[in-house]
Amino acid sequence: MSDVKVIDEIPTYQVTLFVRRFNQEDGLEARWEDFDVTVHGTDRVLDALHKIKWEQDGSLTFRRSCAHGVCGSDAMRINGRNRLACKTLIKDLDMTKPIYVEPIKGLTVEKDLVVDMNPFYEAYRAVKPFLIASDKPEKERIQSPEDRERFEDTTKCILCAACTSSCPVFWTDGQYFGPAAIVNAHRFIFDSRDEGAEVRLDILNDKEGVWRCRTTFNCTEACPRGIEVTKAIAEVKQAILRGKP
Amino acid sequence: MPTKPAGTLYRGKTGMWSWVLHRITGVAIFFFLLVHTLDTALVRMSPADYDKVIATYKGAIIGFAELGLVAAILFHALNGIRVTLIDFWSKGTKYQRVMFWVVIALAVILFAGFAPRHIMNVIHDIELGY
Amino acid sequence: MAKPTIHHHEYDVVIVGAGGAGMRAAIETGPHTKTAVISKLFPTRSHTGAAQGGMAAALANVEEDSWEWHTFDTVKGGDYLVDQDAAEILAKESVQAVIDLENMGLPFNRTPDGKIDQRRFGGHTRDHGKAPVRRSCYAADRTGHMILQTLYQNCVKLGIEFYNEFYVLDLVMNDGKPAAVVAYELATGDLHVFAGKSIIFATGGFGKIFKTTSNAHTLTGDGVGIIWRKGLPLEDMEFYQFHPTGLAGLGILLSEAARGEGAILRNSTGERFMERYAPTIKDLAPRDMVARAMANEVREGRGAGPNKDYVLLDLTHLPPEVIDAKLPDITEFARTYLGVEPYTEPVPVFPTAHYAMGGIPTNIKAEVLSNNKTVVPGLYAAGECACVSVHGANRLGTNSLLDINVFGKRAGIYAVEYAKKAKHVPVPKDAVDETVALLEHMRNAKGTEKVAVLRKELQDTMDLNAQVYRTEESLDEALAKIAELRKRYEHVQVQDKGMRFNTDLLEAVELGFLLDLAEVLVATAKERRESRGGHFREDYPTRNDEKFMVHSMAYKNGSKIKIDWKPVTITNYQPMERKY
Amino acid sequence: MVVIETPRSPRSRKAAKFERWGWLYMRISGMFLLVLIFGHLIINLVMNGGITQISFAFVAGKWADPFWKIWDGLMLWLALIHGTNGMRTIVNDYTERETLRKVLNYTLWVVCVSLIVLGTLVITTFDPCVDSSVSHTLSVCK
Ligand SMILES: Cc1cc2nc3c(=O)[nH]c(=O)nc-3n(C[C@H](O)[C@H](O)[C@H](O)COP(=O)(O)OP(=O)(O)OC[C@H]3O[C@@H](n4cnc5c(N)ncnc54)[C@H](O)[C@@H]3O)c2cc1C
Ligand code: HEM
Ligand code: SF4
Ligand code: F3S
Ligand code: FES
Repeated sequence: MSDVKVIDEIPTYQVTLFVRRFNQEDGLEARWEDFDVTVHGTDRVLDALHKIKWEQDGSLTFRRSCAHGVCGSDAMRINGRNRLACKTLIKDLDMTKPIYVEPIKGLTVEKDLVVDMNPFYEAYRAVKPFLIASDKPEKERIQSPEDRERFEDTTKCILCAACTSSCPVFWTDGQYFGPAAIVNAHRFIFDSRDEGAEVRLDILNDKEGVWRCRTTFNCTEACPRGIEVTKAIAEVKQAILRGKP
Repeated sequence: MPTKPAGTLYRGKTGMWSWVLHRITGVAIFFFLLVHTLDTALVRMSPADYDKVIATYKGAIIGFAELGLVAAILFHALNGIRVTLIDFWSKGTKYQRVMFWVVIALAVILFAGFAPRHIMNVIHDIELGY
Repeated sequence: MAKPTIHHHEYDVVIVGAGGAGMRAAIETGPHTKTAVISKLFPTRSHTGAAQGGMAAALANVEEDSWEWHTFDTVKGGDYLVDQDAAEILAKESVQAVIDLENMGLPFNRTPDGKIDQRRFGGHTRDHGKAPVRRSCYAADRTGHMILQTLYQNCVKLGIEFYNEFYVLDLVMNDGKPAAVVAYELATGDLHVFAGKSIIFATGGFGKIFKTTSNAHTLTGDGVGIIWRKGLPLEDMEFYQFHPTGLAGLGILLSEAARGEGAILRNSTGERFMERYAPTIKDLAPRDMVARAMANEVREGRGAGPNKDYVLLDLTHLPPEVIDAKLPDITEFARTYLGVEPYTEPVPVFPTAHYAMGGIPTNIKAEVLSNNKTVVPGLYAAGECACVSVHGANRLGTNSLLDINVFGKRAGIYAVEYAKKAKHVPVPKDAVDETVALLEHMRNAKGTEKVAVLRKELQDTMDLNAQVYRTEESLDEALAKIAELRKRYEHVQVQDKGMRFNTDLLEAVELGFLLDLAEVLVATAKERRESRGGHFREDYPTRNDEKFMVHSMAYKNGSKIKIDWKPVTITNYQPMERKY
Repeated sequence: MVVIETPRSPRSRKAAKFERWGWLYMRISGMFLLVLIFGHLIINLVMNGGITQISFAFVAGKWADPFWKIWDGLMLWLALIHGTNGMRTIVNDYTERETLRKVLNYTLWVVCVSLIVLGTLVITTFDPCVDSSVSHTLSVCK
């Protein structure tokens, strides 16, 4: 066994968070509010937000559940970039400056960091994100490890919307399907067991489909699951050009 | 206190900025092309007027603006290759960032080759009294 | 404060919870009856998505296996407190459950010949304990994620109606039968009454009663708490599983799959200490044994780190390719949250509160019981909130994902059967009164106590007094603390007075459920004066089959807790000593 | 009034399947334009006197050769359609009101077609000797 890594006494830090607040009910405009919090070395932005909510201002509202990057609840814009609050360690940010936290862009803000996700889910549902297969096998369908590997990357999606809400094309008018929907279509288009590829390719060959992607890569950089989103979109474009997966 | 009134600007990386540049340069070239088609049309209507218009092109202000145009075309064209490679080459997405810097480097080199020549020409013309 | 708007809905089947169990049920009911699924989270945010290691089924795709062996392992793993008829069903129907999921599109990892691949997992053995067997069907280390996604995808396909971000806060009973549930709509603050002929609870666990836990912030045991407040019993609440390998200090889970793939637990001296505790299957012994062994190493001063308060999970001898292919997510957790590189460094781990073996008592048709035998007609429960009991005193890894699929499906099937022949139970006029009162009390309270402070004190006392090791004194201490917290909870303060997205209010409500369940857990733990599975009493360190080979049944009796016992169903396997 | 950043309008889906051709066209024409425009720039702005040489006579000289007529004609067509289609994308991105979008796109294509017609006529009917005040110096007109 190699050397035991000694995790030293965990240091604490003082940081300032600027959080973008908005609440329809108080009649005020969206605004920045600042909070000073003491955080530990292993704390994430989510912990800091909790500290604010629990100790300073209970009305601060945000979504969260798993707290370790698997449920996709807490995508938000941290220092100008989309991240999951629960996967962003504060010590990895520049703590000498205030940390800016604001809702993801392009979806209507409901309250503080909570946005209306319905348009996002709607785009997801529109690509028929489910296996379409006519055979009724008695046991499992056979699929070679290579065929399985073909769509591995896009099965990882947790529907956090970090990608779609980082996409400049999506911000413009919100009509574009967005990378997350395409990722989830990709998941099935390249599944050897699926028979619905043509339908999905047709859906994405739409005015608001893959052709609106301008390869800005914001989605790929934002994806907390490390999915190569732009690559998946490129593969779907190719498939539409070919007319088959 | 740094209370910014609106939300922050999204801090996209090279991918996003290359697109912004591509878009701006595309629009710029488009408007230039409109004008350029019209002025070239003069060769059919009135060669004398054509020469007059072209003369202004050789003036200092437009002459330098042309530098900008060439820079725009260089970037737009080279980045156009990058975009096309991202779309059609299976490793394109992987090397997109590298390709961006190659685009910038090539554009700078080509521009550096072009600019002095052009400036000399413009100055030369001005000296000739155009 | 304005009275909330109230909406009424009528469905044949109402499912509370959109995790694995809830959605698996919906897939059975949706095509046959008018179904509503109500969930406080968007379905794919449910904690089933956090499950990593796999789902057990004796497919025998990679080596010889049988459902009987699986039954035996389940019974033995559960320290014989398992209802063996239920365990048989679990094991027998496991194969179909996996095939169902595959057919729905779940991307399992494959063997070279294209079949579903399987791997080893703690407590799963061939031929009644002879050697570890490869029984866990998996998709990298995101099996739960894939299950949750696949089930949601199929619900989308079937056009199931979801009410997302609706918090169910009450079950409306009429004459001993369920009539409706009352839900609070997060977006508006409105109340909704969902009348249903069959009502299925699938609200998951309540790990948040502990401080160090692998459970989500939202796992506050609402469903179990609601049932409890209705005067229905809860079964085997003292059995709470502590998973051996949580990231030290954080509780984030590193799947047993790591050990399934060959990772080794070591103490500060580098010793593979599990060899001492379970000579045959070592690191792959059942969770309760491993967790206790780890806690013991730390107690006896062989813990690693500056405070000697954790042990180490060593993956460094595994080839990086294997780690990348089979354990990508959990190694990433180690990197992200502890800054440890698992290729080259061992990962600090310590037991983390993980899974509730107990919960709402049901029979093998997932029908909820109002005592040892009587069924509450039309009321069902499945998943972690339920206690069938297939996990007994200690759940085997990969048996829960199986449980939610097998008994989720069963709940759906029987709920449809019942809804087809039953009529709606009339919803009383005052159906929402209790909920309105609860919410308005909270919202308007001028209290001084902070929810977060109370919750933290609860969690601290639970970690200190009711965790891996328990004694009469520690449990008494916990009870006293809970009683104190209950009093203070009366004066809890909600800062957010708004209607829309008032999560402050809901956290206060959730704390109420946590307090209730913590109390039940501690009270039953106190009564069980023996050690069995996940429940270890230092003052009674051995298993006592004579007195305690029974399930506990806790009843709410005013503000007191009454504890009764229920016999264990034994078919084939007589209790023996559990040795590995 | 409340300010919400970039609210989105509800999704309205109109299937327009020619986007794919537009997309492909941008890439294919781009590759041709690369050669055409760079050639054009080198001949006109770099070789010989660069911009100083440009005059009616220079153009007339070039277009005496049908090769350059085809070159410039192709460049005209490809670039205008490429540019107009690109502008259309941009208009579609940033306009929210349907009428404005229609007006702008319509204008774009009218301008594009007019210029293509004009340009094509200029190239095809080009006669270096129209204006004797300038053309008397050209050898072709003598
Ligand atoms: C980190 C981790 C790893 C695990 N790994 C494995 C594994 O490898 N193998 C295995 O077999 N098991 C594993 N388990 C256990 C298993 O994942 C869970 O027990 C199981 O997923 C529970 O499923 P469920 O459907 O009962 O509940 P959940 O998935 O938790 O769903 C609960 C649902 O109820 C809803 N809900 C709750 N309260 C309310 C309310 N008041 N109103 C409305 N809706 C409500 C929630 O929104 C959610 O949709 C793991 C558990 C954890 C925490
Ligand atoms: C020199 C060679 C050129 C090449 C290789 C090229 C390439 C491209 C490519 C590949 C695109 C698509 C970009 C995308 O989808 O993200 C594009 C867009 C565009 N091009 Fe060009 N182009 C060239 C010249 C021109 C010219 C001459 C004009 C002006 C008339 C022009 C105007 C535009 C415009 C307006 C866009 C749209 C930009 C956007 O949507 O963001 N391009 N170009
Ligand atoms: S692709 Fe990535 S960023 Fe987009 S929704 Fe899925 S997980 Fe989130
Ligand atoms: S950010 Fe948008 S433009 Fe394409 S590459 Fe990603 S979808
Ligand atoms: S809280 Fe689940 S992803 Fe962050």
